[in-house]
Amino acid sequence: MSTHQNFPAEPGTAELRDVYGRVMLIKLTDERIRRVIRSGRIVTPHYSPRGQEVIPSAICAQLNPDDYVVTIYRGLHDHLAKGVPLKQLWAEYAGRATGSCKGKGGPMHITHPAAGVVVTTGIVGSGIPIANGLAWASQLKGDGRVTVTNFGDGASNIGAFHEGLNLASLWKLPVIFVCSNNRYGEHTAFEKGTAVKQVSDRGASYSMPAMTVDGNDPVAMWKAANEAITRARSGGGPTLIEAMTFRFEGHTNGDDSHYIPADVMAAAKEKDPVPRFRKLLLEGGHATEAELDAIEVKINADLDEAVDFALNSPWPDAAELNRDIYLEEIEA
Amino acid sequence: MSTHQNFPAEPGTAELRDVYGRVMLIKLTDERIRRVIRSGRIVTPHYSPRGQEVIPSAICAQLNPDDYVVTIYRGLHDHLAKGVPLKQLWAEYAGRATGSCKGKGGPMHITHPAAGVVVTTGIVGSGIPIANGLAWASQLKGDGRVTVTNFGDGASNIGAFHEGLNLASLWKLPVIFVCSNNRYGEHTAFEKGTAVKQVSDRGASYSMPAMTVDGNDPVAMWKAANEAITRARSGGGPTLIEAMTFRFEGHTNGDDSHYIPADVMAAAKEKDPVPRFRKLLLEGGHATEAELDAIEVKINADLDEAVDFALNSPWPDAAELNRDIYLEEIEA
Amino acid sequence: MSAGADTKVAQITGAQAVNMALTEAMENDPTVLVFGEDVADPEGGGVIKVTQGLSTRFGDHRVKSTPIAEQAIVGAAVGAAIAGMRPVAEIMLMNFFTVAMDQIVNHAAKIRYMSGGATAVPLTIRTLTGAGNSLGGQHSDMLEAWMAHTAGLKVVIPSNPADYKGLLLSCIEDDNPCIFVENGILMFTPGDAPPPGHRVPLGKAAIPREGSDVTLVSYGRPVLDCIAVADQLAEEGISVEVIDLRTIVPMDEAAIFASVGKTGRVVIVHEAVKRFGVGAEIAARISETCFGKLKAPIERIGAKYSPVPFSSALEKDFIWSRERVEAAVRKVMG
Amino acid sequence: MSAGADTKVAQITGAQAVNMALTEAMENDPTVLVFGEDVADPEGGGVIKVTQGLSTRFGDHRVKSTPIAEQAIVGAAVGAAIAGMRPVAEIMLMNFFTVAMDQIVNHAAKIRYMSGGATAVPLTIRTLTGAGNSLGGQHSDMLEAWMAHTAGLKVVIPSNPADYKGLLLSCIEDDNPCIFVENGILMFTPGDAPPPGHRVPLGKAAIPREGSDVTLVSYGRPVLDCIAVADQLAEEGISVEVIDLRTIVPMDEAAIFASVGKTGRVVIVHEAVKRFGVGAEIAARISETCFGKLKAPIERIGAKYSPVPFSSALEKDFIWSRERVEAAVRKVMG
Ligand SMILES: Cc1ncc(C[n+]2csc(CCOP(=O)(O)OP(=O)(O)O)c2C)c(N)n1
Ligand SMILES: Cc1ncc(C[n+]2csc(CCOP(=O)(O)OP(=O)(O)O)c2C)c(N)n1
Ligand SMILES: [Mg+2]
Ligand SMILES: [Mg+2]
Repeated sequence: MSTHQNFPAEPGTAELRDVYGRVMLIKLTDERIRRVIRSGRIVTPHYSPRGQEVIPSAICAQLNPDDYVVTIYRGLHDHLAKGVPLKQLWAEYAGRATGSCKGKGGPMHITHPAAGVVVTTGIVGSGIPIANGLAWASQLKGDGRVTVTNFGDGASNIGAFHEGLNLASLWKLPVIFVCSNNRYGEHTAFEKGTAVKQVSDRGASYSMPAMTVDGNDPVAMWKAANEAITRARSGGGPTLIEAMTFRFEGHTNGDDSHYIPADVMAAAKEKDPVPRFRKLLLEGGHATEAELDAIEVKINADLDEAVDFALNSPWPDAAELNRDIYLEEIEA
Repeated sequence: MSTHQNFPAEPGTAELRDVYGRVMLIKLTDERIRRVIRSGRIVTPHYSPRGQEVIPSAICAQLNPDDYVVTIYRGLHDHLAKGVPLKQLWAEYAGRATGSCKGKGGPMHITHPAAGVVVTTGIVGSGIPIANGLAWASQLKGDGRVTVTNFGDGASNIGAFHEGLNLASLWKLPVIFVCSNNRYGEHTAFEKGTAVKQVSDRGASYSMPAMTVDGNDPVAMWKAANEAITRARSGGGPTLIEAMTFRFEGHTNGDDSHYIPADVMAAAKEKDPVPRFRKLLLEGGHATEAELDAIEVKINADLDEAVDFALNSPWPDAAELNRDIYLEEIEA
Repeated sequence: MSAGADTKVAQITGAQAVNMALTEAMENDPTVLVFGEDVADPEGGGVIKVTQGLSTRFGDHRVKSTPIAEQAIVGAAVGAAIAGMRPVAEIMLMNFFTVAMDQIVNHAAKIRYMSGGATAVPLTIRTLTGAGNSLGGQHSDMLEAWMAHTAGLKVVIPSNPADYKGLLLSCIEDDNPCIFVENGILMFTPGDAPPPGHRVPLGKAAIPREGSDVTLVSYGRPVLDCIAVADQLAEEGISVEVIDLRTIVPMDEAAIFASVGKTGRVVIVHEAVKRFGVGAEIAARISETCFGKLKAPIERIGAKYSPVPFSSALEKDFIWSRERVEAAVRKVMG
Repeated sequence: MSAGADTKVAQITGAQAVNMALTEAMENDPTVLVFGEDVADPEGGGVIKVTQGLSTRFGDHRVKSTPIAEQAIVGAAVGAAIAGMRPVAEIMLMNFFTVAMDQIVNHAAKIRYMSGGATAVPLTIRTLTGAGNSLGGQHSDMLEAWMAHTAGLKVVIPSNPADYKGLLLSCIEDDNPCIFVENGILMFTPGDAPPPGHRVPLGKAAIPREGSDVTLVSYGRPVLDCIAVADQLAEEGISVEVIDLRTIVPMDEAAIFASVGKTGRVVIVHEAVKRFGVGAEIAARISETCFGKLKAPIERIGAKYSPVPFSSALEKDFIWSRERVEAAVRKVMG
């Protein structure tokens, strides 16, 4: 039974520091992953969440470990914000037996039930109907859990989005649909793929409360998440949150964002949520420079350890080819 | 090149008589089909459009023969309103070689390009994306054609609806989405499957002009169709029309509508569009009793002939099993 | 199953067997959920009444009618299964799998593997299909070959009411995702009712007729014709063994190879399109394993390489027939 | 294709070949349309730049980037084809077929038949897939067996740049719906450029190596390893014939049976999962037709019965390998 921790509707110092810690963990981990991939020590696709760190951080700081998170290929920020341990995450990126999925799934399918991360999908939109099933189970069991499912702006144009939001509303499921609107789906600009001004305008199609929020603003993002979580936990049904943001490092590794006009990218980078958040903490007296620097030092040390752990972990044994296909081992 | 016939925004006597002729053709054909099926002379699924006759009649009276219609298993009204010849239609119901699809498709897949009926699908929602392709071809060729695609209220909850309307709006396609809201999808009431009050409310998700209209009112239906056709032909893009109606004969043959409360059915039948239309013609001085009776006599004679033609037509030859799978005949 | 028993054993249809299995499963295990289009009692308990009574008995929280949205249906099953439930989702007709293939193939089938066993998806998808009713090209397809090609799924296609019940219960109780394919004619065909508590294990073929000259391998509705042909040819002294596979995945290879070891002659019969169908895999495996033991080329009977025709005149020649089975048996007999 | 020619013949990759074919097709026929996610030049002409230059040259009315909506993409192709266009739709990766199967299978494949020939759907769907790049369970699947089981589609899987170009042009010009499967590694692998105007007919296998001891039947990327094994074993005096099917449907049975008639020994190699894969159908047909001519059981090599693993350590053992092909050839040689 998930305890109803009561999080304040507006974040205070403790809450903001919590969120910031998650943001910094995401940013530094992403930067390290990109560096290690460039060095050739790990071969994997990677979809950088650089620029979108605040969104899951503000949400997950208000979730219990047993609340469910469903996410997508661009899921690193969600995984870390929800508490997937660094070592197992890194080992999965490295395809090792010690990874959270024994190396079988890879970064696009990170799963860590203890942290509530139960589905990471590589198919656009497909996490949405699955999130409904998780939430329905919670509703039936009365376990008080909330399910959060993350996806992009482009995903709002695929059938699964429509089917999923309609069902969630009909069944009043305790689920939160978080659309990170980073203005691009692969190389296609929002306007070229989406025939509506804001994704949140689509909530009306499902009689679902919906809001657009600055996903780079930790206070706004906290408040939006608080409202949606409170609604879901109290039986009020689903919410659609459209969090406006941007991605700074292209769609996937190797993508130089050449299709994004330079001025658009520059304007977006000016709104980089991380320095903005740091400034907010310092100016609001929530933390000192030294404290914030210490956070980074600690994370970097953890990353050193995790990278080391991953790269020195064994590869999965060939016998694994026959396991986890079914419950029973088979001769595959 | 489709000629731009100019139909008046409001129907006059000639227009109403035209629409009524189509309505009566649909009603009498449907009744005859159900009778012939009950008699055992034809074995086929049949999805009666009884109660929904006015919708396609008011639309198709304003279309050219080369305008495209895409419809569904419950498509008899659309086929007839758009001009599929009775004999070939009946022969297809009877599975004969002389049918519009040589007996290969059956009623769920009636196709008659000369009448503009190019797709009839048995999969809920699937005609919508196909209609976009037809309309896109017209846009590219500049042939001035309009594509009308018909579907039910239940179909507004499936992914293809969402994907299709979004694309049509983005590409400003000359297509009209006609949702016949008969309050049920198979045995499920509208409210239980659809998390929005009116299907037309979903137009906003695609920045698409949308309207709800009394589909049993020939004047209202005419005006709605006129507006949408004018918009499509003039390059103004798609329209979503939600036509409110009811089906009186269950989902398919054998369905006794036991899941519809008696008072709901009774109230709906009081709004039966056919007697209402007859009354309108008589009271408005558009036609005399004798004229209207003569229409029925003529249709019944045509039906006698068509049934006769169908039931005396040859069955498809076994060689047909190898044909029309590919352009080339194969050894199937 | 034995002839002459029909005076003693109660008769039920496939549809009744499914209803009994669902009822029993829901009684035994509160995590079993049933949902799909029109399945609850306000909607008549299914358009052919297969789920009638369940929502009244077990509550409309466990038995739910859904919107027409197969991705939402299978997705909800995947999620609920991950969260520890045992969902039984209904996809009204197998052709509608085509709009839910992503959830079935990319998710239900793969999630255990992709998570390295951290999560599991013990769901069952029931569906109905089959030719012979003039339902045409989009309402009759047998798509089990697609399912069988997808590792991670179990695929079950029963041929009689007792197996409908026993196999469906085994699917629901299995810890893996199972596809359970019902036939539009068998659902209305009576047969012996199984005893209470009856289970049929997944992966175990039945041998409704033993024989020594020819092996007939089949599953689903054609099994009935295989049995009829075996009985008929027995009178001529041709001894036909009929293997009813019951589950396509896992497949009871041992039963097939043992039989072929005896007979050396094989006819495979299924309703699905022959080319690239399940019969190809069975034939390939037999040829590989029983090489040198075969006295004649394997005969495969399946539907023609075509969409399902509407006209009954064409549909009857599109699928297998008793005559074709008989002719194939005579052919391999040489 | 002949060795030693590489000094004279220009080299192009699979991706360049596809781009050339699309350019030529659009030049030749104004009804050819190209669309899919990110395909137009403002979006970079495709995420791996396969369609680069097309929208600039032929206009953004004929070359369009689409929303992420595969049902909308294939549906638009179906409709445009019915209206007389020749759409070439791109589904970015073959796994995304799973969200568009209804349009592909129930509509593109069946509309000609269901309309009794009144309408036709001359579309081409291009897609990319294949293992070997650590893309994991949802980005690497080979699903051609599903397509081949569906009557009405033609299914094309080339192995070299010249065939990429020649076969894609044939698909676009064909009056039937064609599925054209590109490989994520071959798209970047150079090979001989074909002469201008080059076409490869659908349904005609290539025989890149002639031989008399063993027949290797393959298609797509494994063909390269089959050729390598043939060349290597030639040095030992084992004469291996390599058949590159190029099209799965229609299949060049004549070429296969002629070769098996010579060799009596067969190894089938494909990238897709072995069980219920295309190789089963090939093996079944050979066993049926060449019964008595086979000197050893047919060997089938395909991927393991599993989702595609992410870790390179597992992925390399999941699919075929040159070593496995060589071992199988030695095995059938006895
Ligand atoms: C069904 C499907 N179609 C296409 C793709 C390829 N694809 C992967 S990510 C992506 C863009 C998604 O954009 P968006 O939803 O905005 O999320 P973002 O990547 O921007 O976070 C596409 C098209 C896919 N994975 N699944
Ligand atoms: C994808 C799909 N799912 C389910 C069905 C089964 N089915 C046929 S008609 C129907 C109801 C459709 O309701 P609606 O869209 O309101 O149209 P109506 O039949 O009322 O005209 C259903 C569920 C189908 N044909 N296709
Ligand atoms: Mg995006
Ligand atoms: Mg309806």
